[in-house]
Amino acid sequence: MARIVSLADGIAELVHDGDEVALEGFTHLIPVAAGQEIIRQGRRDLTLVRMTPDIVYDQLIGAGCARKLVFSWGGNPGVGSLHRFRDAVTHAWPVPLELVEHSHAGMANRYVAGASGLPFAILRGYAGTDLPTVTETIKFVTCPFTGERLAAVPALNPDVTVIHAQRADRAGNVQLWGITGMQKEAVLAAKRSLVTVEEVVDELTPVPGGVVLPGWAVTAVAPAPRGAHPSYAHGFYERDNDYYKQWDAISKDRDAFTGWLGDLVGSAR
Amino acid sequence: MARIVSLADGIAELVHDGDEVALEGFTHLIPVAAGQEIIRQGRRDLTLVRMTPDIVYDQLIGAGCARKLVFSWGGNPGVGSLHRFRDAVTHAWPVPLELVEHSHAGMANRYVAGASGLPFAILRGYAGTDLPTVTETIKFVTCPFTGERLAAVPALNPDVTVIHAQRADRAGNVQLWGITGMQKEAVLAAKRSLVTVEEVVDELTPVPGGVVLPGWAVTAVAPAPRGAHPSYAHGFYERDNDYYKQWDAISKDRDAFTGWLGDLVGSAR
Amino acid sequence: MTDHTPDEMMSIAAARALRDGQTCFVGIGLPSTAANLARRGHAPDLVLIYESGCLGAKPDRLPLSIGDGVLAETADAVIGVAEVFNYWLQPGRIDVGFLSAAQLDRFGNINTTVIGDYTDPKVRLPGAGGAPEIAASCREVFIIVRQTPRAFVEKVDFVTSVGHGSGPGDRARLGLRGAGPTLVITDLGILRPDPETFELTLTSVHPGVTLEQVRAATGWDLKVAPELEHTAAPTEPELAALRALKAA
Amino acid sequence: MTDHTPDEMMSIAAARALRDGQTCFVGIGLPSTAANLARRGHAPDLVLIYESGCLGAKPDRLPLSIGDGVLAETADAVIGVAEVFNYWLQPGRIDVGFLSAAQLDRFGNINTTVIGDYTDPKVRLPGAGGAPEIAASCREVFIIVRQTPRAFVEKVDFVTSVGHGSGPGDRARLGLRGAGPTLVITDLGILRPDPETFELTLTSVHPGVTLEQVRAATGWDLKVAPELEHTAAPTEPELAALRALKAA
Repeated sequence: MARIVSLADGIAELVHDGDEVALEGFTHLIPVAAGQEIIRQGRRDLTLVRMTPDIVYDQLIGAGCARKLVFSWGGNPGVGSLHRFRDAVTHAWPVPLELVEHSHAGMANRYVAGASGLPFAILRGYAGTDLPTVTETIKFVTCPFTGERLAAVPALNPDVTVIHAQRADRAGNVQLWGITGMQKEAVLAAKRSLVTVEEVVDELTPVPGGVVLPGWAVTAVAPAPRGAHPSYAHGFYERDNDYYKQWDAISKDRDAFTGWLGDLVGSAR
Repeated sequence: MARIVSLADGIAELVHDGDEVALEGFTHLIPVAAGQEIIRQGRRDLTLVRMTPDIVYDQLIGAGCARKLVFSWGGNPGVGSLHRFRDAVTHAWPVPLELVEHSHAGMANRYVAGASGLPFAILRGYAGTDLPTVTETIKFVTCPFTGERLAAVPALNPDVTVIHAQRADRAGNVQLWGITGMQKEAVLAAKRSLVTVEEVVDELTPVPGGVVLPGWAVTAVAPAPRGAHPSYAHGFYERDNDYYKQWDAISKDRDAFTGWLGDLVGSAR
Repeated sequence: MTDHTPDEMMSIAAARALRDGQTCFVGIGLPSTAANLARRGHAPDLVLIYESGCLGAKPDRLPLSIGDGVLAETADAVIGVAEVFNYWLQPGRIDVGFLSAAQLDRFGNINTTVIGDYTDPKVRLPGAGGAPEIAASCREVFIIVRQTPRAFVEKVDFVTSVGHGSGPGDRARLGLRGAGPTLVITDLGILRPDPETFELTLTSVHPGVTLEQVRAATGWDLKVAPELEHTAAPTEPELAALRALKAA
Repeated sequence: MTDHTPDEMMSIAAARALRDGQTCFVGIGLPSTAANLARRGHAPDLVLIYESGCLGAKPDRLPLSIGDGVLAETADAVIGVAEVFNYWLQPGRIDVGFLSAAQLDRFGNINTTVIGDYTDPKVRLPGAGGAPEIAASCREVFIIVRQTPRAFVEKVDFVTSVGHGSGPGDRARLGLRGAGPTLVITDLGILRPDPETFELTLTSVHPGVTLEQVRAATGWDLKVAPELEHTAAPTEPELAALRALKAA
């Protein structure tokens, strides 16, 4: 059964310097509060994993927490670029950032393999693109039945996965719904997991489209109301589209970003 | 968009002599009415596919519709053996039955590969068992990243898959819930599909645990109230456990079975 | 001593072997009876997993099949069958796989496929179902089976699910990551693999059962543990719970 | 002639290319605008599929991202992201993949990864996202992109998604099962691959645009179809629908 902890304690216990960390979320339910707590606690040398690194990853990168990014699409959705990400890649500011770059299909299947206890997954992908020339974790295998050539990608098994969900019960059973992305696979693929939730309730009532992660498959649950803001939590609050637009200006300028970072680190959640 | 047809027309149009046919259902929502309509229409030389062939497959086999069975567990769940299946395997009555035998994990992954447009799937399975010595569709591959040896099974892509669901709307969007087994994958893996439903409604209201198959991914929908009996339809009627027990006596004896078959073929649904 | 049948002793001994809070992959029939009995008794937080896709089922009566509606209605989550095998079983998340057998050999290998030759069988059995991968991937495997010379054979006619293969090191060589069968519970006693040879060895006899009876019910020259135990008889509450479960 | 911007012409021309009842895998931005416009107009049964897991989304306003709540609320089914790619895209079930590009070459190959050298880029772009497999597996691909010499290049700096490779036969050799790009819609005109050479060829110019303008906006020696068409100007209802969509 998952333990119920505070966000600060959960990050302190489960996320270590040098870890491979996936903070998953596909536009919806992004674990922003958890990511910002990682910044506050000053983690370093992280390998950050996520299909769609967006502004909380821009913040982690700009704060110097990461040395490597494993991803498939890095942008500010609907707005444009991630300026801290770009600055790290093109100018190594504040520290160099190594990239391991896949497609969504490849990343999704890497999580599926990880959740399935398999060392790799196969897909129809990458053929003819330049991705295999820059990414070592793309290979090709031959079907033993048809002789077809298929792409192969290795399992992702992060040291820790952090996700945000709508709610959990007191035994740590987690429930999320709406767009559920790859969160279940990311948790099941990881050695440890932390789930931040909008609320802890006595009983989980079934919801259409709901995904339930049993408490025995989760390490810890931390209450973090509005923990996905400026992303959204279906049924709780809407996406703060203005914040995404404002981030463009803050992140474009190193000084503006550094000011923002100082405010964050100085604040308690 | 799926067409709405009668069960008799659906079977006549979509199930042909010699076809590979999957009538899927994992204890729940078994397409019994559709299977019995296949018997009534006198189909021959079918390759029947199902993870858990139970009494409707016993009936199809006893009626001489099948020349081959692709499966992982053939029994009368909670009761015992399938006597028509046994009689076909051990005495070729009424016709010989070729077996292609997998484990549940292997069959499930064969459907997953079929639904995914992949020629094969990998799993940790079969190692050390005698199944690879009798089943040609089990091979082993080597992980290109770790060198581990894993089992490989080819995709299942039936000519037609038939399933039973609780309901569909008039555009042929299908909704099922409760234990959903491998029905979605079996439909997506097939070249054609027929879904029998308890009812056709104006609008599908979302249900916790519900699976929706869009009408554009289904060939035809046929109303068949109580079409899963003696299996059950969650929310509509319960499993008729007595029927499963009674089937043991009917199927044990060729004459009793032949009498039952005459009654079935003589009846209209 | 309580008045009980050998089958009742078997179910109760099997239930006792499950610890509270464990996760248990449950086959239908004898395993399901034992697992549900444990959950009603000393292990209320035992997590029952059925291959039909029910995680954390809490049935209030014994399901007739692994896909009964009561399992879905009471489960923490109902998922597709591929997910059960791929996401939950295969990675080794599940503590105990609880299986039965038509034939079992001295190394705990299981046959549920055919009696006799595969291509011309004497008896055609249901086949593998989920068992090969349950036997491969659960952290350990418990087997519950009635002990007869026809079931307990020197060598199974067909290896449907691997126990300890042909002895020490075989599971590792085959890449099987779980520990394999650690416990066999029958209507006569309890067997465990010898720590050195991995051969199934009688470690306990049930009340009223003699060693000769167990030997006569075993198709190989049965080894007996140096300190043979006597299974504690069913308690009144255990028997009452089992009977209530079966009557419901 | 209606008073409209080049971007409006581009969105309307792109929307017109979609047929009612088709299934369309929609990228965010220009493709999403065009697909939603088509669904509001001549193609009410167009099935919109977003990689966030929304099958059959029917948004009443333009989503800002591919994961907006309005997509999940209005979808026929919301599924996991792995399922979108594995069960729906990969088998070739989807009629049209609708993509944009940062760079596009004369064979319709797309770059959304880097401008310049990969290891020392001039501009780091977002990367692949779903595009490589959308371009591989949809029955055909439409590309919507503003036409400039920086975007329309002789050779892309990085092949993120394959169009027609280096010409005839390349897709088949690579095992790509969809037809690849069949249509490129820009703010200046419409290009299609030549049936023989697969080189993108101008087949239509938008109202008020000259051939010289299109040539000047293209980084290679642009071929022009023998029967160059003139795109029909936006109708008043088309424009009204587009403007309403963007204002909502």
